[in-house]
Amino acid sequence: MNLELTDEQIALRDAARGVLSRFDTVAAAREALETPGTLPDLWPASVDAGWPGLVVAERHGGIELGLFEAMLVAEELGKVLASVPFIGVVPAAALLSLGDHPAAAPTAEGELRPVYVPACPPSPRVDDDVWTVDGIDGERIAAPVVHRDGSAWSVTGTVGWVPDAPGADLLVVVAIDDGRPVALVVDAGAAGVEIESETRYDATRRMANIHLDGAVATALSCSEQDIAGAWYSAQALLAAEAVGTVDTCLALATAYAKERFTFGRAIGSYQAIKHELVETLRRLQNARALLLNVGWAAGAAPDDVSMAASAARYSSGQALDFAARSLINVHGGIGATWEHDAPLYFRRAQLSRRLVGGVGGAADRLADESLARARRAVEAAGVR
Amino acid sequence: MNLELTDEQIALRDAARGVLSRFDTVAAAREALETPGTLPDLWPASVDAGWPGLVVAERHGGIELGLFEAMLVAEELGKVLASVPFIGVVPAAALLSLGDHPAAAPTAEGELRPVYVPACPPSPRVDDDVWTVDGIDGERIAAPVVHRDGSAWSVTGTVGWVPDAPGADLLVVVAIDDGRPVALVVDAGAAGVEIESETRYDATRRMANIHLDGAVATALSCSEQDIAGAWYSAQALLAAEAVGTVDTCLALATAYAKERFTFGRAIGSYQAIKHELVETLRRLQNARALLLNVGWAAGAAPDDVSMAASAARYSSGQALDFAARSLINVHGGIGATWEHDAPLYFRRAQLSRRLVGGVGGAADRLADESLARARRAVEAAGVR
Amino acid sequence: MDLDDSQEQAEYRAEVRAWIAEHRFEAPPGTGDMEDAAYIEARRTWQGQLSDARLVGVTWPAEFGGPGRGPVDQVIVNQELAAAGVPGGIDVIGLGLMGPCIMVNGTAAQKERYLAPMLHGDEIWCQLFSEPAAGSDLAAVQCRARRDDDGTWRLTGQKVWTTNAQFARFGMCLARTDGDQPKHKGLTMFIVPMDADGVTVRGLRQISGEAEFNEVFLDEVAVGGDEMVVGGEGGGWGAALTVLMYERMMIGLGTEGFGYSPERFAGAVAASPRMDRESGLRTRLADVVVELLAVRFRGLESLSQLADGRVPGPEFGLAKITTVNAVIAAGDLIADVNGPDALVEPGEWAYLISFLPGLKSAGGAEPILRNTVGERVMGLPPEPRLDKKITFDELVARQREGLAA
Amino acid sequence: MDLDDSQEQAEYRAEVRAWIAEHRFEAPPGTGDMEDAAYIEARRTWQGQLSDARLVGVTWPAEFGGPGRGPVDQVIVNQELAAAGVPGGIDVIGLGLMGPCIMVNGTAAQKERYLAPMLHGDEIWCQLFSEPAAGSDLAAVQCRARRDDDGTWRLTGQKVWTTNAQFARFGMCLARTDGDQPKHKGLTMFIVPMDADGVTVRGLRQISGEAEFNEVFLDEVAVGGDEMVVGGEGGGWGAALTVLMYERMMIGLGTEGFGYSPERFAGAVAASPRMDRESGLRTRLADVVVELLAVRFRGLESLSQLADGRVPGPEFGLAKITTVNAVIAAGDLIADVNGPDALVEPGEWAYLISFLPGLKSAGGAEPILRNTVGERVMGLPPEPRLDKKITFDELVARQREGLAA
Repeated sequence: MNLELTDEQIALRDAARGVLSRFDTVAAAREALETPGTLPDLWPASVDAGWPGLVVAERHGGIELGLFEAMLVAEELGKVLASVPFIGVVPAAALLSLGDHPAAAPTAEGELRPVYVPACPPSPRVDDDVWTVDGIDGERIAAPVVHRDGSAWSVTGTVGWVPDAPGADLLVVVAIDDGRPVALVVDAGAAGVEIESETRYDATRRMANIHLDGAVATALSCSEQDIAGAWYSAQALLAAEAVGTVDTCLALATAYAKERFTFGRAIGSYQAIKHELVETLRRLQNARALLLNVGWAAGAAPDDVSMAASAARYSSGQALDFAARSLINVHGGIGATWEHDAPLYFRRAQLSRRLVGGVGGAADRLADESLARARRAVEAAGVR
Repeated sequence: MNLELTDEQIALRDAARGVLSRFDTVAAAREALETPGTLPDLWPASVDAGWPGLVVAERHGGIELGLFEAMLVAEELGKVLASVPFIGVVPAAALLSLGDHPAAAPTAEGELRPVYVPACPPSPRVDDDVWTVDGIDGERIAAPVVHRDGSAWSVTGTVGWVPDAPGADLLVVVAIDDGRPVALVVDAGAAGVEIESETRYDATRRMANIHLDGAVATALSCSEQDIAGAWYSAQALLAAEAVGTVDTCLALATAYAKERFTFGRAIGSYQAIKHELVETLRRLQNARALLLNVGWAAGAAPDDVSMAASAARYSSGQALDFAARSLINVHGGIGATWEHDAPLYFRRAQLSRRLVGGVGGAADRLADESLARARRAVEAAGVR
Repeated sequence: MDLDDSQEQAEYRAEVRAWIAEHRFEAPPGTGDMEDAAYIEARRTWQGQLSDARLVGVTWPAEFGGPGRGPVDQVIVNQELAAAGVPGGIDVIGLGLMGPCIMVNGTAAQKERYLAPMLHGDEIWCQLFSEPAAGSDLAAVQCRARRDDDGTWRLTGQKVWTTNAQFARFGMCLARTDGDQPKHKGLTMFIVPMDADGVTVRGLRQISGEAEFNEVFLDEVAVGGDEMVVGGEGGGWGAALTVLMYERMMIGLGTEGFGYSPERFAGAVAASPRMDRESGLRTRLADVVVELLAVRFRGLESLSQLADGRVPGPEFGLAKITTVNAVIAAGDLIADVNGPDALVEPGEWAYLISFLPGLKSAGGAEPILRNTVGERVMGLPPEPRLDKKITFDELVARQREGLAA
Repeated sequence: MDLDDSQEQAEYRAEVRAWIAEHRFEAPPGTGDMEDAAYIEARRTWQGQLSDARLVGVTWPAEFGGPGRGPVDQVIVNQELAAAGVPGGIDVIGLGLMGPCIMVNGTAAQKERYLAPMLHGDEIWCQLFSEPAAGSDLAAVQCRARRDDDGTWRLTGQKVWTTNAQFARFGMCLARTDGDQPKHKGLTMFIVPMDADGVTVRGLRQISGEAEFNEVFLDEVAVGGDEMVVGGEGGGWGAALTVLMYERMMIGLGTEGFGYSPERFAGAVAASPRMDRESGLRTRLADVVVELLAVRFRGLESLSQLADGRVPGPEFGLAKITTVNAVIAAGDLIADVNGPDALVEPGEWAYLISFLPGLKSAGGAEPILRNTVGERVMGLPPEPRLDKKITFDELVARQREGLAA
C-alpha cells in the first residue's frame, strides 16, 4: 500500500519547478493582460525538459511515463500560471504514440507541435451514442464528421475553445466515421482548416475555435478506448493544473491573514477568515486525493479512469473557484484591484472551469457513471 | 406603498396566537412520537376561531379573507408545531366556495371537514399538458382521471401523502376530464374510496395515501385558474408554516448562544456561531419577504401567484432545513438527543420539504416560470 | 398590503414625471467617461437644473435649501429618473453622505458656506475615509493631522476607494490628531480642498481594468485652520458614524438601481437549450431568482417602514450580502451556460463578473456585516476586543511586534 | 502508486484471513442489542478468542501482551474481519483509547493490573470525559474529586456521551481536584470501578429514539486511593490529550467502516427515473460521490503515511467534516428522491438522517476542528483566550455574572 510519490516522480516535479522558476510567469500573465501577445515563449524550455514526449513510447523517442507524471507537471504549471502548450499537447502526443504515427517521434523531440481537438464520449445516461464537442456559443454540439472518398478521408465540423491550438502544426481530431469515433491527423495548414485564435479573460490561455471544412485527414489506428482516454487525460490535466493554482491561492491568502491586522488582531485569528482558509485547505486536500485516484486508475484500473478523471476535474474546478474568490475576499478591497496578483488567479479560475466540457459537465458525467454502475450492480445481483 | 400588516391582520394573528397558547403543542409533538395517536384534537378550537371559513365567501357563511390572512394563521401554527387540519382544509374550502357548492356553508361552520387532494399544474417547460400528483414512492405520477357514464361521474387514481386527509368528510379532488382539469367532490365514505392513514417521521403531520377506484364524484364549477390556484395556495400555506417554524428555531438557538459558555465566552460571541445565526435570520427575513410577495400577488397580480408561491415555498423550505439543523448544531450533542425539543423541529423540516410536490419541485417550477417569462419577453420584443 | 402610491405620492410622482418629460432632452447620457471634463461639466450642469427643480437632495431640509420631503419621495424621484433613462445628480457622495454629515456635525458657518453649492452641483465632494490599513476597521486610520504654530492644520497620509476624487472640489477627511488616545478617540474630521498643494489623486483600477475608484495621497497638505474641522477636534469618529449610517441606507435602498434584477439574469440564459436539459442549471437559476425577489420585497418592506417614519436598522446589511452573493451566482451561471464567449472583454457579463468581487468588500465585508447584525440586531455578545483600552500608538507598536514574533 | 499490499503485508493478510475462515462460525453477529447481557457476553468471549489469536490490539506493544505490529496491520485485520462479516473486539474504547492512555500515563502497577484483562475482553472500559457543560471545551469539566482523610478519593459529577457504560467494568474519569488553579491545571484522571456505590448509568436516546450513548452520574463515589490516579494528581489534562490524539486517529481511519460509501448512496437513488430528469439531482449526487471518493483516497494516503511510520496530524479532522457533511447531503438527496416513505421508522434512511446531526458534534464540532487545523496545521494565530490566566472557580463565577448581566 503506497500512494506516496516515488523518487522519480519527485525528481520530475522538482525539475519542472526548476524550469519554471527561471521565468516570472505571474508577472507575464499581468503583462499579457495589458499588452496582448506579449507572453514569453516557454515552448523551447518545455522541449528541453522533455514534456512533449512525456507520455510518448520509448520506441518513438519518448520518455514513456504515465498520465500521473504528466499531471505532476501540470500542477507545477498551474502553480505559477505558466503559459506552456501542455494540456493540448499531451493527449495529442499520446494518441500519435498509441497510433504509431510517424509524427510521434518529432513530437517527442519537440520538432512538431500537435494539438488535441477534444471530443467527449457519450454518457451512460444518454441512450444514443453521441460524441460531443464544445460549441462556440457554449452549447454542446456533435463532433466533426468524416467523409470518405475511396481511400481519401476528409473531415468537417467545428470545435470551440481548443486550448493550445494557436501555433500547432498538427491537429489530432476526434471525428465520427459511420457512427464510430476515429482519431484523425490533420495538417494545421491544410486547405479547409481554419484556426481562429482567441483569448478570453485569462491572457495566459491561448485557444482557438477550429473550423474544418472537408480538410484532408489521415486516420490513426487507435482504439475507441484510447480515444475516450484522451478526453479523460485532458480532464485530469486540467484538474492537476487547477490543484496547482489552488495551492498558490491558499499560500498567498494564508500569508496575508497572518500579517494583516484589524481591530488589533491578525485577521487570521478571526474564525470567519480562519475557517474560510481551512475550507480551502480541505478542498485542496480532497482534490489532490482525487488526483491520486486518477493516477491509480490509469495504472491499475482502466475502467475507473472515466469516473476518476471526472471526479478530479469537478473537485478541483470547484476548489479553484472557491480559492480564487477567497484569495480576493481575504485581501479585502485591495485584492480586487488590477495591481494585485489575486485577479490573475481569479481570471484563470473563471476561464478554465468553462473549457473542455466544463466543470459542470464533469459533475454530470460523474453522476451518470455512478448511476450506471449502481444500475449495473442491481442487474448483476438480479441475474445471480 | 404599504407592506405592513393592517390592524385587522394583526388582530387575526394575535387571536391565532391566543388560541394556540392554550395548548402545549410542542410537548404534544413529543408525546405523539412516543405514543402514536395521542395528539390533542385542535379541530374544535380551530372551528371556534373560524379558520375553516377563513377564505370562504360571506354568502356561504365564511369570513371571506384572502390567502395572505390564511398564511398568517399558518405561520402561527408552524411556530408551535400545532397539529391542526389547515393546510389541507383551506384550499378545499376555497374551491367549495368558488364552486358555490352546498358543502361550503357547513365547511365554514366546521360541521363538515373537507380536504384538498393536491395536483400540480403543468410546468411551462414541459410541452405536454400533464397535471401530476405525488406518488407514494416519491415519483411524480399522473393525476386521477374522470370517467363519465352519462351524467354520472366517477374518478380513479392514487395520490400519495395528502396532508390532513385522515378524518376528512369530503375529498376535493383534482382530476383530468378529457384532458382538462376539473375539481371534484367525493364523499370520504363512498365506495371506491380508500384513505390509508400514514405518519412519517413527524408525528404532528397526519397524512393519508388516497386510492380512488371508480368513486362517485360531483364536479365543482371552478375555473382551471381556480384549480391551479388551490395548488399555489397549498404551496403558500406550507411556506408560511415553515417560516413560523424557522422563527422558533432561531429564537431558541439565539437564546442558547447567549447562555452557553465555552472557553470562557458565551458561544454566541464566536463568529462561527454568530454568523450561522445571522444566516438563519437572513434566510428568515428573505422567506418572510417572499410571503409578502405572495400576499401582494394574490390581491393585485394573479398572474404572479404561481411564481410568488413557488419562490416562497422554495425559500422557506431551504430556510427551515438550515434553521432546524443549525438549532441542533448550536446546541452541540445535547441538541441531538430525544429529550431536547430541537429534534421535533428537525423532524418537521425533514417531512415537510417532501410534501405536496416538494421544495425541490418548487425550485424547478420557479426556474421554469422565470425562463418562460424571459422567453416570452424576447418573443414580444421580436414582434414589436 | 398595497404597493401603489398613496394619493399624495401619486400626485408628487405625476409632478416629477411631468418635469422630467419636459426636460429629458436637455440631460446628458446616464453613463459616460468620468475622466472626460466635458462630460463631467454636462453632468454638473444637469445637477444644477435638477436642483432648481428641487429634484436632488429631496430629503434635505428647507433650512439648507432642500425641499424637505420624505425618503419615499426621494425613491419616487429615483424611479422616475430611471424610467426616463435620465441620470440624477452627479455628486451622489455629497448629496447622500457629506451634506447630511455637515448638517448634523458642521458649524453654522460651514453649513452656510458649503451646502448650497453642493446641492447645486457647483462643488462636488468626495469621502476620504478608508486607508490601505483601515477598511473594515475604519477607526484604525493612520493619516496624521498636526497643527502648525499659525493654527494651520497639515495632513499627511494615504486614502483609498475614493469615488469622484478626480473631479471633486472638496474631500471630507478622517485623520488622526492624537496618537496618545485610544483608537476611536483622537480622530478629527477635516474639509480638504482637493486643489491644495500636496494632494495627489491616482485612479485605482479594478479587476476589469477600469478605474472605479481613486487613491488620494496627502503630503503635508495645508487645509486651513479650525474652520475646516467638522464636529470638533477629537470628534472625528462621531462624525464618521453619521456618514456610515447614511451609507447603509443608500446601499439598502439602492440594489435595484444597480440593475441586479432576476428578470435580467433569467433573460441571459433563457435562449440556451441546455437550461432545459442539464442537471443543476435550473436549480441555480431558481437560487438566483429567489434571492433577488426576496431582496426586492425586503426593499419594498423598508420603503413601507420609511413611509411610516422608521429608519431601517443594521439588518439592512443582510440585503447587501444577499444581493452580492446572488449576483456572483448569476454571473457564474451565465458564463457556465454561455461558455467562454460570455467572458469577452469589454462585455456585459465579463464586466459583471469582474465587478462583483470588489463589491463584496465594499461598504462592509461580509464577516463585519454579520458581526454587526449579530450584535446589534440579535443581541449576541461581541468578541473580546484587544484594541480599545490602549493608545493608538501603542497598538501600532504591538502589531509590529506581533509580526516580528 | 500502488494500493496493493507489500509482500509482508500480503503474508500477514493471508494468515489473518485463514484464522478468520476457520473460526468465523464461532463468532457472534456483528450487530445486536447492546442492552442484552447474553449478547454482550458472546461479544466478550469472542474478543477473548481474537486476543488469543493476537487479532485485537494489534498495535499494542509486546510488553503489554500485544503483538506489537504496525497500524497498517491493524487496518488489515479490520478489513478482513469486515470482509468476513465478523465483529472485532467489543471494547473499542479500551483497546483504542484507554489502553494506550494507561500505557503512556499509568504506573507500572496499573499496567500490570489493567491491560491484560482489557485486551482479553474480561474487563470492558468506558471514557468518562465529556460533561453537559464541557464538550468541545473539555478542560471545563466540573466533576469534582476530593480526598477523604483516609486517602480515599470521592467523585461527584455528571458525565455524558459515554459509549458502553452500561456494561463497562471500569471508567476513565477526568475530574477537577483543584478549582483554585486555571482550568487546564487542577484536573486529575481517575480509574472508576463502574460497580461502585453512587455510580448511576442512564441511557441517552438520540433523535432516532435509540440510546447510542449513556449519561453517567457520580454521587460521592469512593474510587479508592492514589492507586486509582492515572498520570498523577494535577496531570489529568496531559493524560486526556493522549486520548484525544488516539481518538483522532480512530476517527480518521474509520469512515468507510461506518458504511458511508458513494456506491451505497448512488444505489439508493439509481432506480428513480427522476434522477435522469429533474434539475439538480444529478449534481447533488455528484457532490456526494466526489466528497466520499476524496475521503476514501485521503484515507489510503494516510495509510501510506502510517506505513512509512508517520502519524497523521490534526488535518485529519477535515476528513471527518467532509464525511459528515457529505452523508447529510446523501440522506437529504435520498429522501428528496424517494419521498416521505424514505422516512419510515424503523428504516435505513430515517436512521441515517436521525444519526448524522449527532455525529456532527461528536468527536469535535466543526468550528472546533477548523480552529485546530487553522492554528496547528496552517499556523494561523489563535483567538484571544479569556479563560487561561484565571482560576477555574473565578471563571465559573464570571460566567454566572455574564449571564446575570
